[in-house]
Amino acid sequence: MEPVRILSPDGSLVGDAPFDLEEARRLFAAMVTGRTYDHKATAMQKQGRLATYAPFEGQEACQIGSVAALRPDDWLVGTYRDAAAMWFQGYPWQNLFLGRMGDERGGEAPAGVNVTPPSITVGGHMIHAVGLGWAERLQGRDRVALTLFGDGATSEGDFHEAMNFAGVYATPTIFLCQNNGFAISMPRDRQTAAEHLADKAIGYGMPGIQVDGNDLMAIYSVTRDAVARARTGEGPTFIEALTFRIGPHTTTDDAGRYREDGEVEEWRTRDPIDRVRAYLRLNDAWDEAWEQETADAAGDEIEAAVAAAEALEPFGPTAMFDRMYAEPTSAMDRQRGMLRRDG
Amino acid sequence: MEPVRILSPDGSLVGDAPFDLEEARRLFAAMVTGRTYDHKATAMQKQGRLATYAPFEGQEACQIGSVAALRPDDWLVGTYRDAAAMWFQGYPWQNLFLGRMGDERGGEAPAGVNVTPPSITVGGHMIHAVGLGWAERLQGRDRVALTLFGDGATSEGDFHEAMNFAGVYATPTIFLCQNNGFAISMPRDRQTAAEHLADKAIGYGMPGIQVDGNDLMAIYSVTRDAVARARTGEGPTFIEALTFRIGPHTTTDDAGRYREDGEVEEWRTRDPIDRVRAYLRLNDAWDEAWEQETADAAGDEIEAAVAAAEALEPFGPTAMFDRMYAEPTSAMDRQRGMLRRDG
Amino acid sequence: MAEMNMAQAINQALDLALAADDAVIVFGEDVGTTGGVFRVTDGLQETYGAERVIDAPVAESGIVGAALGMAIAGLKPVAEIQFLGFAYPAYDQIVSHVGRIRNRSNHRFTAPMVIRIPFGGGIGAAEHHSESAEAMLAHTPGVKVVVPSTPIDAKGLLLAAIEDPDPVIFLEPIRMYRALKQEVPDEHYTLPIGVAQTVREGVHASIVTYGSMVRASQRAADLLAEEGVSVEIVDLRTISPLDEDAIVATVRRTGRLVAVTEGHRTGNMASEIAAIAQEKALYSLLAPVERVTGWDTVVPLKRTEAHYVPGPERIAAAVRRTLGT
Amino acid sequence: MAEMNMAQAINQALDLALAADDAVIVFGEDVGTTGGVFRVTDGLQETYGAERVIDAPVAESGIVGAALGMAIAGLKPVAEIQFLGFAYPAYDQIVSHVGRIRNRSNHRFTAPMVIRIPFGGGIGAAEHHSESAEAMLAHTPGVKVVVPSTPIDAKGLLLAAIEDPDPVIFLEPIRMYRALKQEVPDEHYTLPIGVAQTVREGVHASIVTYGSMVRASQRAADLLAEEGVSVEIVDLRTISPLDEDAIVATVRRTGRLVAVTEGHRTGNMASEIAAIAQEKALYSLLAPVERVTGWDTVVPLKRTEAHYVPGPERIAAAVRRTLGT
Ligand SMILES: Cc1ncc(C[n+]2csc(CCOP(=O)(O)OP(=O)(O)O)c2C)c(N)n1
Ligand SMILES: Cc1ncc(C[n+]2csc(CCOP(=O)(O)OP(=O)(O)O)c2C)c(N)n1
Ligand SMILES: [Mg+2]
Ligand SMILES: [Mg+2]
Repeated sequence: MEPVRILSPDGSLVGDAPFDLEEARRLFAAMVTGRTYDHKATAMQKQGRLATYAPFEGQEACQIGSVAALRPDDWLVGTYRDAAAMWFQGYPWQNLFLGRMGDERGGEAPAGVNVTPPSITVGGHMIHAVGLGWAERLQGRDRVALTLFGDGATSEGDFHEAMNFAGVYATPTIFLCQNNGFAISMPRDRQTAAEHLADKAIGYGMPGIQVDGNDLMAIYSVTRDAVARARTGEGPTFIEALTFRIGPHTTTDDAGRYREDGEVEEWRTRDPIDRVRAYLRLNDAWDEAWEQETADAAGDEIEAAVAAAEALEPFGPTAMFDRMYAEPTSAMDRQRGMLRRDG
Repeated sequence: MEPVRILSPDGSLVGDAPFDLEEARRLFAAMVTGRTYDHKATAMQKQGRLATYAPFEGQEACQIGSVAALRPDDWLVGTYRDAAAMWFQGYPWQNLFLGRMGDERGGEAPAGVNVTPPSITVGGHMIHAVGLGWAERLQGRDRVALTLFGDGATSEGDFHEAMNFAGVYATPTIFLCQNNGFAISMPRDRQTAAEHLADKAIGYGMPGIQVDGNDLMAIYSVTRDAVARARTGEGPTFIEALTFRIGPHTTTDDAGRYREDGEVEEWRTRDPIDRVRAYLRLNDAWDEAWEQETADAAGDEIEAAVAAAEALEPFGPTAMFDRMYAEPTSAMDRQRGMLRRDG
Repeated sequence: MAEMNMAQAINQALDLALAADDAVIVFGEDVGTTGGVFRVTDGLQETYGAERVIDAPVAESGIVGAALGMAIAGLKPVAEIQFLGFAYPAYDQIVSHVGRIRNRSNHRFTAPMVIRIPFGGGIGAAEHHSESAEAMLAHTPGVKVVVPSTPIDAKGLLLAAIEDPDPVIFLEPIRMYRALKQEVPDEHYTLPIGVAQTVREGVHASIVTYGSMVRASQRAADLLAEEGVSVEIVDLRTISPLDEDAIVATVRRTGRLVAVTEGHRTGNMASEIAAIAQEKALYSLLAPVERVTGWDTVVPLKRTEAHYVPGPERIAAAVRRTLGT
Repeated sequence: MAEMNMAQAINQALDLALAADDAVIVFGEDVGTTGGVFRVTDGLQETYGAERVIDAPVAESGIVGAALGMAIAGLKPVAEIQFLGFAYPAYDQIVSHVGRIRNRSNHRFTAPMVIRIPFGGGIGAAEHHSESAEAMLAHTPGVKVVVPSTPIDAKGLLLAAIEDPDPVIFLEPIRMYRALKQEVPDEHYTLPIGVAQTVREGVHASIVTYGSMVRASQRAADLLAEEGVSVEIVDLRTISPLDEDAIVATVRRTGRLVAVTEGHRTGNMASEIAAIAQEKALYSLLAPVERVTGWDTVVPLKRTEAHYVPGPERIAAAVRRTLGT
């Protein structure tokens, strides 16, 4: 199996560019914004302003490239490591920060944005994407659902049930596995004896594609094809994107315990953002000033989101009783009373 | 994918017989005994002497052929529909009857017989076979574990986790799927969109083989090879046996609701017992008198088991408190007391 | 009005819901072609088609998880798990996702869905077919848990569950599917979730229970009536949220309480009922609250099951203990 | 004797068990190379090799199910689930198989295994990382459930659990991993499973609790001591089977009881404790048993968590209520 690749690490094309230079610049800027958030969040965690954070540096092409192939009303169902994808599909940075601050309001997508809150448990969310897309189809709509997950998630029983249901009911679901080499400390080759994760698709009667996960164009292009199939009723697709997380599993993880620095350095040479920059340069669509502008705009956007999140009035201690049901049940009312009584 | 076949429905060989005529006669007799049990149990259920019963008529080659490839100390981990296999690996008919009478003593395999009680939940038991074989290897023994399950079971998350663990740890496990066409009313082609169940093996990096499940020789031969691989540390194998259950799902099921009589009649022409009889005949190893003798012996064996099961003294109502732990806990003691008090 | 048993009443409720609202779908193993292992969904696929009455592969976590996705996207799925003993593989989806999506998304995404599950023993079934693990479901935040005891209640409560904006686990006592018939109104009606009902009035002692134990308790009350003991029976009908007021009120009236469930003894609903009774009505209690329950053992097979599932005799004995007789 | 925290004490217990018995193996996600997400298994793979300290794929049901198979075939696996919130996918294996194999096989096959699970809140973690669903485990037949509250107890109870012929679920309060240090004896020792311990003597009221709530209760008792109230604290140490005698004895001594757990309120261990107390000691109770618990909500995130997990103030207030002060 040869992974699909369009853009070489040096910025040259080995296939047909799936979009024009303007779009390439837009997606470049989006990846930069994503990385700016990622670095900011890591820094804030060190300062104690955020709880544990799971960095996604290195996986920006997977997240921006795939979401670029969606329609604004399509569903996105991702994980704790998919902030860039969520944002690009319409989820506010502010809410992503809020969630990491331990504030439940961070879980709310704006009206019209069909992005579910990040899945913290590994494996459980993919089946939701199956149900979402299926329900759209049963209601006569053509929205599709893209679900993101890692190499580790493919070992969970729920991955299997989700893939199988998607195959059986031909649901409009795109399964995008960001194979970043590790599940915490477990390397991909100990996660499963399958030669490629993409091989798993055959067991569900759906196409399985391996793609260079650090190649924005390749990710976009295979996702676009999968979305087209899904939208026209041809069923689900499994995409394995080969990528690497540059950072630790989370800010509490010490990645040095299970991998070599050399591996990280090696992957840095395949950086997804550098690659698009090289492409733009080769095509006279990049200059220093624009890059600076882009970085500044990203910085401003992220800082504004932090400020907004930190400025939000805290909610009261009893709000938890009002979030569980449409109308608080008698148990919620009683327990709210007890908490009020005891403070 | 062409299913492995050695013996044609007309009794002629299309491959090399994996065993001699004497062994063929022994396995023929075992299949006859299995079917005798199956018919007896169905009849007894109608008379109210057994609880719900799941007949396996039509699947005798799968069960006898696979177990014939085991060593007496190997593990067998099967389901509610695998009585013939269990018996052939050393589990007494008497206990199989007892279980269906609603008597927990039926779950006990004799010392030295490594057969677990039938799994009633679908899917959960295959992973036990992974752990069993693995533990044998870790303890320096070369026992293998054969697990039996149906086409429906392949949809459960636990199937996936079992297959994946077996692949990752290269455990000595043989996964034998008796694809009998249905999971209760769900036909195989709605159970999964995979073209063949055997295709699922590739996702776990293990060999996947499809075999004619009504061909005793083919089943024996592919299981023997898988056992040899497992025993020598080469890891697990997945075998899909194409077969058919002639009877209903259980004695409370009305199979007419979801399948055509024609399908059943069609499969009767591929009966696994008839096929071996035809082979023996062609090879002058069969006569009417021997068949009668075999049938009589089987009948006697089964009747004796019924008599023994029915003759067993019932155990007391408080026995349940003594079966839960090695030593009854304080809770068991208290509750035994309450039951005694109230009768 | 027609005489029907609980299986028929549930079938009618599903039929009405499917007819009234295109968003309602029925989803589960063998619910379609064969009408369910208990025939509760009989005929529905013929009427509403295979896109609304959907047969599922054997994968309980998948069924519940897919139903959740459907519910978020605007449908009102009524999922079925064949037996409570097969719901455990779906428990992660229930506790981690179904009961939490509203909280997690701050009300943006919700789960207007029902999970129907036959449960309980008394029919001498195989292992795993007699589970009564409702306490763990009642212990699960974000879901409601409803348990009907009669055909009339089953229909009205199921329709209420389907219309509820939050997820409802609807536990159907297997033994009651065909145990009794009632005149059930043909038309649509709902019964309130979270509200208990006094199904028998009495003055000497109270029994608080639900599901198939209501009938066992009625029989116990009949036995006791012959002895001159008048027993009040409260059918909880919903075990999450609990109608605490109804529990407290009956204890205050009679001063004696027996809580009856067939779940394993430790940590079951009877313990919760006893805890509430002593908390809110300690000084009304003339005797300790008695708990009549299943045991902390595996539900035994047919030959011993009757010693596990509480019957009228054990319940009556407990009532007598509260009376000191 | 060395000063150590609970994480270190558990590590030492595992080390001793691995050294003493070749049948013991450690098995779970990230337990090997990286020594566990809480570093509880740190260094063990280096000492005992990757065949005895085994890193697992991300599949909790698989971990528990495979461990069961191993246990049946003669090993003594000590499986780890990373957080209790990730144990739900394994619950079917626990309830349907681990807790039943002995009964199902009439003692022929057994499950001498331990499932270690960090649990509980108080560290402001992400969703699913603060679960306290021990009540559902205590409601599960055929397993024992042990919860240590100190380093000394953790070591002795874990060694007892590993040597127990039946499956033990060993719940480790996350907050206590590094919260306090004790002088822990270096050598092998065990503490009895199923036996509670009075960790503080008092005369005015009793607190029955376990795990990290023992420390919160000690602090509440300190607050109350300043008010002249003397509180007895019973640390259950095992929640299945419950040491009912210890619960009843303390109630008889003080006449007032507060049961403290951080699990969701409905159907938790506090309800069970209250039910037992009123059943066995109704006439000793000078006030209703108070239950201080988590709520029937999702455990809230960092910003509100302190209002969910019981703290010394809430516990002290409950004690005061039992005293009518
Ligand atoms: C059900 C469950 N089990 C375990 C965990 C703990 N955990 C969090 S992330 C993770 C590894 C996931 O790896 P992968 O799917 O490759 O995603 P990645 O973190 O690499 O993006 C684990 C084991 C969890 N969150 N949920
Ligand atoms: C976990 C679980 N879900 C559902 C059931 C109910 N059930 C019993 S057998 C069966 C079908 C199994 O089909 P298959 O695996 O093909 O085996 P077969 O019965 O055909 O031998 C189902 C759904 C069960 N026993 N366990
Ligand atoms: Mg990964
Ligand atoms: Mg089948």
